[in-house]
This record gives sequence, C-alpha cells and structure tokens, in this order.
Amino acid sequence: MERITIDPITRLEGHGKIDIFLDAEGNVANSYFQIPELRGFERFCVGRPVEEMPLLTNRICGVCPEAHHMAAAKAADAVYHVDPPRTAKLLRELLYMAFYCTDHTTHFYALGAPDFIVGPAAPVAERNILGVIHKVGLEIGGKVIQMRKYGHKVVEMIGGRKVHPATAIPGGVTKILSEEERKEIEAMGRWAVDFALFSLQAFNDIVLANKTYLDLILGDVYYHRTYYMGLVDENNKVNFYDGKVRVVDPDGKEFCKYAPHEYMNHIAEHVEPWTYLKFPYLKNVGWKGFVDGKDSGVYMATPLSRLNAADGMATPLAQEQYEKMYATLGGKPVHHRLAIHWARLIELLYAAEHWVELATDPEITSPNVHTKPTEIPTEGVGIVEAPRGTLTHHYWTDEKGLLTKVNLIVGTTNNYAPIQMSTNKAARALIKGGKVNEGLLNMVEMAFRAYDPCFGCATHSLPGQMPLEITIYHPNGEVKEVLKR
Amino acid sequence: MSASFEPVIIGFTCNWCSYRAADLAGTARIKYAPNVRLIRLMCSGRLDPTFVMKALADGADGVLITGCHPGECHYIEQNYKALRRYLLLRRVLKGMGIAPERVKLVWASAAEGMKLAQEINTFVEEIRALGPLGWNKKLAGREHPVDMPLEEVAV
Amino acid sequence: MSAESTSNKPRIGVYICHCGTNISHTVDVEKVREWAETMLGAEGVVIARDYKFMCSSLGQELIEKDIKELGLERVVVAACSPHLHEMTFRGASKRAGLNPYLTELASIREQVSWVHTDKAVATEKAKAVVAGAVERVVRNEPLQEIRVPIHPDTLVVGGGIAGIQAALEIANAGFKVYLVEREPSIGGHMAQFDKTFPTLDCAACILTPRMFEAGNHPNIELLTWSEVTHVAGYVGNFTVTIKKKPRYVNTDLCTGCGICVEKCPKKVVDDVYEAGLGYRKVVYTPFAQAVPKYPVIDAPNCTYFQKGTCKACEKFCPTNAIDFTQKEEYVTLQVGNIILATGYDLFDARRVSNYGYGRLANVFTSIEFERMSNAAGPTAGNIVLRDGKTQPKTVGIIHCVGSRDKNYNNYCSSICCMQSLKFAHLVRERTGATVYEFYIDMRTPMKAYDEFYQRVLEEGTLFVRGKVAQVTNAARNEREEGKLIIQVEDTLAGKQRRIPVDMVILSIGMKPRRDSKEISHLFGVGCSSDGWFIEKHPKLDPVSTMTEGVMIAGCATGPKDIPASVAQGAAAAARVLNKIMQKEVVLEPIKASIDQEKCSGCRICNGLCPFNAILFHENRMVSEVNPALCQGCGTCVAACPAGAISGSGFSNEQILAQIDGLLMDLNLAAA
Amino acid sequence: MSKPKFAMYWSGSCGGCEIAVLNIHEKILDVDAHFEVAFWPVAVDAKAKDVEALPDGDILLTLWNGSIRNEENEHMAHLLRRKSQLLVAFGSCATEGCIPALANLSPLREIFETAYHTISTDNPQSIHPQPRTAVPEGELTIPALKDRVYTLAQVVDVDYYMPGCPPESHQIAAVIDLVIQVLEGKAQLPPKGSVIGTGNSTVCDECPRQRNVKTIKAFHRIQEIAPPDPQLCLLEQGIPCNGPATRSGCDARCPRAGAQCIGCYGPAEGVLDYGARLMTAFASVIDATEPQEIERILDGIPDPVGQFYRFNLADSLLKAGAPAFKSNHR
Repeated sequence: MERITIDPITRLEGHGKIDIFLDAEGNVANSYFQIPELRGFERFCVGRPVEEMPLLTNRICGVCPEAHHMAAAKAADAVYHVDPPRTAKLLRELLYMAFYCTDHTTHFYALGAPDFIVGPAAPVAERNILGVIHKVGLEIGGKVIQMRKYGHKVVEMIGGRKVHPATAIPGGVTKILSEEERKEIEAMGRWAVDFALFSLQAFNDIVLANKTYLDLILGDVYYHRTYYMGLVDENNKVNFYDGKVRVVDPDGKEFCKYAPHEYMNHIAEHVEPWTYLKFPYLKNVGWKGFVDGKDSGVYMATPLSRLNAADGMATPLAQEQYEKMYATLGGKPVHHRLAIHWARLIELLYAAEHWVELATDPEITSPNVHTKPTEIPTEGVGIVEAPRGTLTHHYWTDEKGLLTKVNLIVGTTNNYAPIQMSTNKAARALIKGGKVNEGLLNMVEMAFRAYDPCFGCATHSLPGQMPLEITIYHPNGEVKEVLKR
Repeated sequence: MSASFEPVIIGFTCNWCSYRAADLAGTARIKYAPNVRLIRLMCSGRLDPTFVMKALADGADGVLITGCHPGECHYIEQNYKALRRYLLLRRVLKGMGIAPERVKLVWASAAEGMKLAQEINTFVEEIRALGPLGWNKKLAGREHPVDMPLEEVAV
Repeated sequence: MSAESTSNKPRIGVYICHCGTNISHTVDVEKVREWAETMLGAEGVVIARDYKFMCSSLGQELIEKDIKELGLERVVVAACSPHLHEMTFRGASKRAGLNPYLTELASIREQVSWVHTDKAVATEKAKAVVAGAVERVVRNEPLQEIRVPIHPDTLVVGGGIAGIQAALEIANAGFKVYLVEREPSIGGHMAQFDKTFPTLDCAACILTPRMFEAGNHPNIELLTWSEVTHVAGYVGNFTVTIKKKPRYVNTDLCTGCGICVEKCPKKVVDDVYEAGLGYRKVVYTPFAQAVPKYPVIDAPNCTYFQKGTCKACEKFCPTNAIDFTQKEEYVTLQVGNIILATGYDLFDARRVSNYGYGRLANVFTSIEFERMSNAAGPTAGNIVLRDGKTQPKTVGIIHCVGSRDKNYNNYCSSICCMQSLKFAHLVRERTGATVYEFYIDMRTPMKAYDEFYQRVLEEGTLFVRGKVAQVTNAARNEREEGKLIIQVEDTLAGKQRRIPVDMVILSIGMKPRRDSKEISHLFGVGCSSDGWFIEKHPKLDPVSTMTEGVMIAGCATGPKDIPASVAQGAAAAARVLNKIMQKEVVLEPIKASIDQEKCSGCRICNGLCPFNAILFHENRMVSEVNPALCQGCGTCVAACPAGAISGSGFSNEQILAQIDGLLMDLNLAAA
Repeated sequence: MSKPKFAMYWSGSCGGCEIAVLNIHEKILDVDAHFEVAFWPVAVDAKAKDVEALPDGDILLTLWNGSIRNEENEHMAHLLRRKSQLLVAFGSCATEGCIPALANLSPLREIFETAYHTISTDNPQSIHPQPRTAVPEGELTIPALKDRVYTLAQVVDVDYYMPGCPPESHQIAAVIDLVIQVLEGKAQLPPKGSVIGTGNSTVCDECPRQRNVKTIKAFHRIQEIAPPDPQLCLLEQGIPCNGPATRSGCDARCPRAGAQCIGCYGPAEGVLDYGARLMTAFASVIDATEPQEIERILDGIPDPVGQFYRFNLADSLLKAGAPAFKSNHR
C-alpha cells in the first residue's frame, strides 16, 4: 500500500503531520492528522493556587492568551463563589473585544485573505499579505498594522502587558481604568469600527462580487453537515465573554443549551493512540468516528459555528452583516467551511462595536473593580469563546484554594475532528489514481486555513496555518514524486 | 534501605560557634561518624539556600546547618535569619518531593563539641534511614527524581 | 545559565601535614598527597608535598621555596584548624610575596584524624576535604587589609569602679576620656558598701580617692546624670549623642556647699543609694563624697515642680546656682573607642516568695545589710531589726538567692559566698549574735578568700549545707514563737531542720541591667539570652566585642568581684590605648560590598544589618555597604535577591566551588 | 554580496514569542532589509530539509524559542546549532523552561495518567498515545516525549540568552538594532554567554512603587487585598512579588498594573538558582524570631515551589521534583 506523508513542514514545523494511505488503485484509503506534543497543564497545575491559573494557563497559547486568561479568571470566580463587580466584568470584556479585533485581523489579512483577494490560483509568491496589499492598495497594510497596534495597546492598558495579560484575579481585576485611558480606548474603538466596515466592504467587493470565489465557497469539497457550537447571551445573540453554550444540529435546530457548569453532561473527549490530541464530541450523540451528519457527535466551534448557533448579533451594524451573509449563502445553518472567513469579519465588526459600547459605559472607570472572596473555595467552571472555539476551564480546589484537579477543553481541540475530516475529504476528492497536482496543495491548505487551527492551544504546541508538502512513496519506499508550493 | 549505604552529608558551620565546637571535638578526641564534610562560614546567616540546593543536586544525601544558639549570635541576631530561611527551605524541598528531614538546623556553641558530635551521629542515622537521595545520578540517568511518596488529596 | 569558566586555572601547591603522627596515624598522608598530585592536576595542582610538621620553620620554608621557584599562585595546607595556624601559613605566603589570602587551610586533624578511627574512611574524607580546599582556593581573591584612622578620644559608659579604672588608665596615658554616668554621682555599687572582702578595708576609703581623681583629672570630662542616646560610626570614628538630664543646678555657679540640701523641707525614701532603708532630701547628692559634688533636684518629688511654690533651695543658695528652668540638653561627641562598663542590677528578692522578703519584716537583702552596716548609713552602722533598735541574737544568712537556681538564674553570682562570709564576720563583731550560713557550695577561689572563710569558721559562725526551702514566722513550738524559722534540709547531716532566727539576710545575686538588651543594640554588641554582653572570646579576648572599637569591662559581661572588675577596666583601657597608639586600626578584609549597577534598591537588605552598615541612597535608589562598619557576617550577601551583594573571603564562588570539591568523588562516580 | 542569513524557530512553545516579534511592527521590515530569512516556520516556507542542505555555520543568527520537550525538538536543536554562527535562546521556554517546565514536577507517566483520564475523557481501554502505532493501513509515528523539559542550553551550546515570557517588543527591537549595528561595524557583539535584551538589575529597579525598609508580618494572596495600594511596594503590602529577584527589562509591567511580578524574566546576572534567591530574600525580611510565628507567616505562601520556580524549574539546580499532590482524575 502506498503512503503519502503530508508533512506540514513550514508554519507548523514539527507540530502536525498527515499520513494519507492509498489503496491499490491509488485512491485514498484513509488519512491521519497527527499532533506530536503534550505539555500536561492538567497535571502540573495541580497544587498551584487557583488565582495563578489566569497567569499559568496564559502560557498554553501565546496567540490567544487573553482567552485563557478570561476563562481561568471566570473559573476562579466560580471556585470562590464570588461575583465580580460590574466594572470588573466590563474591563475584562473590553480587553477581550480589543483582543478579538487584533486576532481576527491578523488571521483574515495574513492568512485568509490571500486566497480570495489575490486568488487561489495566483502564484505562491504573491499569495501572501504583501500580495493583498498590492491588490487592495498600500494604505491597507498600514491599517492592518494599526489595528494590531491598537488592539495590543488596549490589552496592555487593561491587562498590564501586550502578551500574557496579568490583571484578572478571582473576584475582579487589579487595575482601575483612568479617564484619560478610557478616552484613548474609546477613540481607538471608533477607529476599529471603521476598519471592520472597511474590511467587510473589501470582502464584498473583491470576493462576493467574484463568481468563481462564490462558487468556491459554495463548492462541495468544503462542505460538512455537522453540529455547531457557540456562546450566546440571554437573547441568544453571539457573545464571546459570557452566557450559555448553545449547540444547533445540522438542520440548525437547537440541540442543547447549557450553562458552563453543565458542560460535562454534553461534552466528552475521544482518545486515539496515534496522536497526542484528544477529539471532543457531543456526549449525547456519541462518538461515531470521523463522519458528519446528525448521528455523529462531531461538532464545529468557529466564527461560523457561533453565528450558526446564535439567533443574531448583539450590535446593529454586525446584525446587518449577519443577515446579509445568511441571505447570500442560502439561510441557516451554513455548512460551507470557507464561509468561516466571512463570519470572522462579521465578528470583527461586532467586537469593534461592542468595544465602543464598553468604553463609553459610565461605570467603566469606577474604582470598584474587585469583590473580596469570602466563601470556602471548592469547584468551578469558566467558559469563554476563544476565536478558534469554545474554551472550557474546570477547576477543583482544596479549602486553601490550591488546585486538586484541572480539566481543560481548549479552542482548536473542538475542531480537531472536523479538520481531520476536511483534510480527509479534500484528499479523497483530489487524489485519484495516485495522481496529485499542484492545485491540490492549496485546495487542501485552504480547508485547514478556514479553521485557523491553533495547535498552540490544542497541544500546547503551536499556532499557525498549514502549508503543505506532499511526498508520494512507492510501496518499496522510494520517493515517487515530491510536490510542494 | 541497605545497611551498607553510607550517606554523604555536607555540613555548614559558623566560624564562631559550631566550627569551634568541631575543633573542640577534635582536640577532645571525640569520635563521630565520618559521613559529614564541613564547610566554614562566618555566620549561619551567610547560609544561602543555593548552597543547600547545590549540595543536594550534586549528590549529597543530606545537609546539616549549624549555628550559634538563639540570642548568642556573634553578629547579634543573624542566626534568626538562618532559622527563617531554613524553615522556608524545608517547605520548598517538601514541595519538590524531597524529604525535608534531609536538611537539619542545629544550634551548637563553641563549648559544645560533644553535643555537635552527637548531633552529627544522630543526623547520619536519620539520613541512613531515609536512604540515598542520589539526585545527580537520577538526573544523569534520565530517571525522574523523586524522594517521597506523594501526598493524597481529599477532594 | 551559569557560565562557569574553566579557563587556565592558577598554579596550586598542596601541602599535607603529618602533625607528627596526629594526622598520619589515621590518615594515609602519602596516599592523599599522591591523589592530590594526580587527580587534582586538572584543577591546577602542580605540586603536592607531605611533611612531618608543616607549621615548623622548615615546613614553612618548604612552602616559601615552592612559591618562589614554582611560581605558585595558590597554596593549600592540609593540617590543623585554621583557628590554630591560618595566620602562620598566610604569613609564610606573604613572606614569599604571595597575597596571604590566597592560602587556604584544610582541617584534616580536628575534622578527620582526631575524630575518626577507620584509616581507609578517614583517608577518603581527607581527600574530599583537600579537594574542597583546592576548588575553593582557586576562587580566592587577593585581599588587602583595611586601615581606618583612630580618633584619640574615648567614651567610657558607666561610672562604677570598672569604668573609673578604665577612664583613669587612659587619662593618665594622656588621652581625653568622656565618662558617662546615668546617676548624679560616679561610684556605682561599690560606693554603697561598707567593708570589702576579704581584706575588710572600707569601700569608701579605697574608692573615694579614685572618684576624686577621676572627677578632677584634666583629661577626664565627667558627664553624670547623663545617658547615651545614639551611636553612629565605627571603630576609630564613632559619633555619640548624649542626653544630659536637667540638674536644675547651675554647675558653673554651684560650690557644693550643701545649704540647699540642708534647707530643703521635703524628704523622700532613698531606694537607690540607701536601698530603701533611709531618706534623702528632694534636692540631694546621693552621698557625702559624691563626685561631682553638685546636687540634683528630684523634679517629680519637688514641691515647686508640683505646686509652683517653696523654692527654699533657691532662696538660700548663696551663689544663685538653682535654676528651675533647666531643660535636658543633647551633646554630640567624636570618639575613637568606647568602653562599656554598665554594671549590673540586683536580683529582686521578692521573686523568691518562700523567703518572705517584703512580707516578713526582718528578712533583709544583702544590699540593705551593706547600708545598715555602713557607718555612714541610715543606722549609723548599728545592726538592728526593722524596729530600728533591737539587736538580733541569731542571724541566718542565705546564699544563692536568685542564683544557681533554675527557677531564676542558672549562673553563680560569684560574690555571694564572700559577701555572706563578710556579713557573718560583721554581725559577730558588732552584735555577738549567733550566725548561721546556709550554702549550697562554698566558693572561695581567689587570693586570700579561703583564708577568710577559715577565719569566719574559727569565729564560730555555723554553716548549714543545704538549699533553704522556706523562711516562715509560723511557729510550731514556743521556742519558735516570735522568730523567723528557716526550714532547710541539712545535706551533710541528711535531715530536715527548722532553725529559728531573729534576722534573715538574703545574699541576693547579680542580674544584667534591666535595659541591657537596648544597650547592646545601641552599641551593636552581642548580648546573651539572659542579658550579659558577649565577649569576642570568653578566654582569649574577654574585654573585646564583635564590634571593633567597643570594649566591655566589669559586671556587664557577668558577675565579678571588685578585683576582677578593676582588672577588666584596666585591660579594656589597655586595648583602647593600643588602638590609639597605632593611630589607625587594621580590619579583616572580610566584607560585603554591593554592585551599584546590579542593585535594584529593593531594600531587602536594609533591615538585616545589626551594625547599621548598609545605607540606602534615596537619590540614586541603591544601597551601599560601609566597609568600616561591616563585620563580615555575610547575611546580606545571602539575602540579596539580585545577587548584587558579594562577600570577600567567603564569596558564593568560593563556597560553591568548595561544595564541588567536597562532592567530587560522587560526581566522578556519577559521570 | 548576499545578505547574512537569519532564522527563527519554535519548539515546545506557545507562540507568544512569535507574536512578540510581530509586535515590533514596522521594525520587522528592518530584519527583512538586512537579512535573508533562511528559515522561519511562521513566516516563510523554507523547510528543515533546506536547512540541512546549508553548509554548517551558514546562518548568521538563529533565534530559538521553545523548550526541548520531545525528540524532534532535540533533533532540530542540534541541526540549527550546527548551521548557525550565533544561536540565541529566545524567551523563557528556551532560556529556563518557563511555566510548562513545571511539568518536571511530574514523572511523564503521571502526565499521561492525567491528560488521558480527565473527567471528560471517554477512555475505557486506557488508550495512551504511542510513539509507534499500527493502523490497518500501516504504522504511524509521533516523536516520543523526553523524560523532562530541558532548556536549549541543556542540549546544545548557546551563544546568547534573551529571557522574558515573552521578551518585551521594545527589547526585541533594541536587540535587532544592535545586531544591525554590528553588521554595519558600528558596534561590538557582547561576550558569548551574555544575557541580552534586558536590564542589568532586577524589576524593582524599574518599578515606580515607593519602597521602605522591609519587614513582613504576613503574606497575602492578591485576591485578599486587591486592588492593592497603587503607590506602595507590593511586597511591603504582603503580596509575594517576585520583582526583587527577577531580571529587569520589562519596565515592571505587572507591578505597574497592580499585579505581582511572577518572574518571567528569570534570574539576575550570575545567579545560579532563581528560587533560592527569592526564598532567601522573602525569609530574611520576615518579622519574627519564634519558629511557630515564622511558620504562621510562611503559611501565607501556599505553594512555595510554584512561587519560587514558576518559570525557572528546568534551569534550577534541582531541575525536577515531585508534585505536591497526587493526580486524582481516577
């Protein structure tokens, strides 16, 4: 039997690898996507004081430390049975919105946009952020950098540092926001709203206006009928920081809606011996392997999933775009993976709008930023929406607040099974009779990219996108053909 | 533990009391276990936990810290600083899975040659009972170094 | 991340001493030598020798020769304890032109051959000890002694006999002395005594001339009714602040005529000098021969200060010396050396309640008896009961009250036996009463002391060996009626006895000054848990402290008799004089220093130095060590979180290297 | 003539270092202007094979972030050491192990026992990942984890160290400027083994909080007294702040924000054991002489090992240990 090793050599060096096995006819028999690292946070956090979890779990992922910081702080609040003052919650969420803006911007422009704005068939040399800048104009490059700067600026103003923020603690935060800082943050927020609108406009003009791109998005290769997960507020609108987790089935009907502490009744994780990463699935549907459909517990947790799982957006401009997307793509739920990019931009707009809302809240500069925990610490769950999926932290402590048990179900992990399925499907669709061509590479790559898989979270190894190299071996092990971009 | 095990112990002494006590033990020909190798400091207050960590990491099975009796420090009160560091150090060692009993603080005045000898003998037997630590060998052998059974936690 | 440089090691010579057979008997010296030369070659050892007596002149020449001929840069001598011969071998290196601090002594006698028996094991340990010294000496740095100029003036604290003696010795040598006394007059406890044992010459007769001499000496400035409040600086350069309490008497005008005392209408109990047995006026001099002669107004008791009226003293003073407006004033002095002769307090006999002092009228303390027997005392020398007239027929003297007793003080007060014998003699001489001495052990070690004991025995004093259980007035039979009964186990006769007496004298012991802890902090000297000051060395350096330039004399370090106190006063003075004559003092270069670049100004170290050697520069936000104040304990070095403080002579590098050496065998095995 | 080659590699790390490098924003263009980026997984598409093809020492400068957690990391470390003239341990993971090195408090077995048996894991057959797995179609392999987390310098020779979790962007920019100046002959490289991109003191040096002589009567956990007094030194408020022992260079970011320094910049120059420095400093200023009282105050530091070795365990003298508690997922 022939084997194809897809070794994502670059941008995920040593942190993920796909083996595709071909049958006698040279068609795909099976494929395996492997994650080669494990850090053991769930083990070594045991014995640490719970208030350190927002700092320790930051280091799970440097791409979205803010997500871990928040999930950990919320779990710690729950452990101490303490409800932070409103101002503390506002500050945490404000930091989180700013983070979302930088993160979604980075992903869309540096990783996603090239395929659409420059074009999937364009030469590799151009299919990158520089290519995007040439296509859309130089000033956009400056804007992208500006957006990242602003986002990190706010993270630093509220969280103390640009990367790995430090101020969220059980019961609130350690830093009070000054009026000067607030003014500055508000101004940056208003700029962010314009930037988000600009980005959506660009997407509209360049992608949606182009039939080939639209067909690509709506094509079958990137189509999976799965369950979708996302955090929603009391009105079932998308929320990143707080609320209940809502799951809809492939038909878009609400399958379940649970509060953080109930996650155990709904989520389980499957283990395979050939990878360090686990595969979460819906407990009440069950693990049926890497297949989609209503009977498979596989679900997706991405920007698109959040939109699919919600009834709309909580801010006016984002709501408009939300409606437009579903109108364009033929109603809810949308199963086309490439639509994740569009959904991401809508989330960017929501985050920017909400940023302004929070920055203009009269209570945001109140000195009342902490409630002293008084109860005996016990157990608690904290859930936020990380950009790459629902993030669950679950802690148990002794009466001194030292951790005795830790359980983490992390952003990208949620999408491990769907990614595995997408690569598998792309491979099956494109590799026929052992024939592999250059076009396949980017097509498969795009399948990955849509998820923006961040295995920094997943394995506590690395973030990034997956370019590909495919090596085809003869059964005797000789290299038959090497294809790379 | 095998009776054949001969512990190696590093002992830190204060120039004004315990080191002179060791001298006295010598002049008085008081015999004690040869397992202890002494280092002279000017005061137990000079004892840097780094020295203890270093000794244990490099293969010592135990560390004996000696100083003037409380209230009789030649530098007035520095032995109290040694006491505080010692108590914290023991907590850290315990947290790293090393039996805190492997490090011991003993007060011995310049006149207490006999007491020092007895303390040394006692400590050597205590370490013998704990068995070898052999941290350096374990690390070199890619073996995860652990000294104590873990503490159970009631949840 | 510690980059340990193994670059070209200095050339080291190792010398192993047989010490006759003291070492070679249990350590295979030749084996150690051979091992050092081969196994330690990589560490820089170029020559290893053994010799019968390294400390002999021949042994030392051996080292000097090698230093010169082999160009040795480091020397390790494996022999006895550094406390014995470190100086010797450093001297040898110095003579050969090698910085003395590049020589290490490895103690393989006190720490190996003398304390172990198995030769093989001892030899292995000796190797480890030598390896430790070799690794250490590689990191030794050449050090220079620190020289500090000495201010020629001296401060003596305490005007008792020890302090007076010290002051006179220095003054007579031609140097200025400030003598500070917290009471109105110098003289101390000795001035309260009547006779002094064993010669029975009267205390006043021998003390007052010395007081007078001190009071009128051109080189002695008396500061009585004064207390030291602050001490800064270091050996050779102390700045001392002294509080002069208001006397309300202008000493420039006062002639000491005593009219004010005479005219003062108010009397109060004098519980300092007269130990509560007598009275004094509110304006007073403690005693007739007080030095200085100027009286003091006891403001809290003075009618004028209480009611604003009276002023009798002012009216009658012929020189208008009374000055009710005086305020306390502070003077600062520059001195090079300090002698602490702060003396002792007396044990409070009330604490031993079973002896009834304060409850049973005719139980007296030794100091009360001293005053009673003193011709100038409240009873004009008559030995009488509390009623002031009745002479006792039987007197019991109890030793070791508050001393040699684990309930109070474990130590022996050393003077109680002799003072009790003295009392026995005086009682018999003046009243012919029967005297019982109740003692635990009789201690009469000094010159002519035991002879005095024999004399008192012959005089017919009765001795009962045993610790008195209690003194009571609860009579069991008519023979005990109206008496004080002393209940005691006679350990010689081996039976319980009840002895009725008219008067009981408690020979109370000495205890440290109630404020000795504060004093020890003020001057930065060591203080034992019970409160006596600690000598630099109890035998070889009994009048020095760990703080250079601060000496101690008399009972401040523990109970002493008069001869010992006087001797110590003189000894301390001699120490000071030799420092003054040197003009500058040499300090051991074992000091801490702070790297100003690395110091973050976190101030962790600031509170750690008992010698106040670490100062913090607010402007630059960094800490700095004053090398002259630093005593080299290294506590701050071990405490600095930034590793910014280094300690010369005992650096981290030296100690860590020594650990490497001591454990070399294990790691050769492990590797 | 061609530009000197630059490489940046990540092993067992979180990606924060990469983000920090991106956060130098426009400066990244200077790198592009002065270097040929030979290898930088997150940015360009060159591969390990291409690196192997280069002559030894062909890469002038390699920034390595991430610890050595598995066999593959170690392999790459040796490869890049061979190919690079200057190898820089970049970030806390590479220099001292960082927080993931707290895993050294657990034997590997326990980490598996925990990770694959958490309360939400459905694993009735106790399946654990294996280096080699036979599947119907053939055999799959994944790199084996090492017995513990190693720092870069523990497996290969390292030229410079740049601590921080992650290194602050302004420090990264400064170092890049320095290297460029060296290339232009305007500056000298620091001696081998130097720690770069930091201050030469500790965090207090850059901390604006007011400080006094320290005496600690009680330690408090941040949530017990938050928000802390904005002016006064956190340690003096009883909050166990690692600032005094932690290398400066971050501009005291966390203390400025009312959060204690957690020590991500590692030990000061020449310090052998970070934790030892910190514990001796804390203990020294405890205001008590009675053992019971001292112990009571020490109870205020509930997790001494985590407190003192949070980032530095892999590079500490003892390097590893046992956990405080048993893993108890099953």
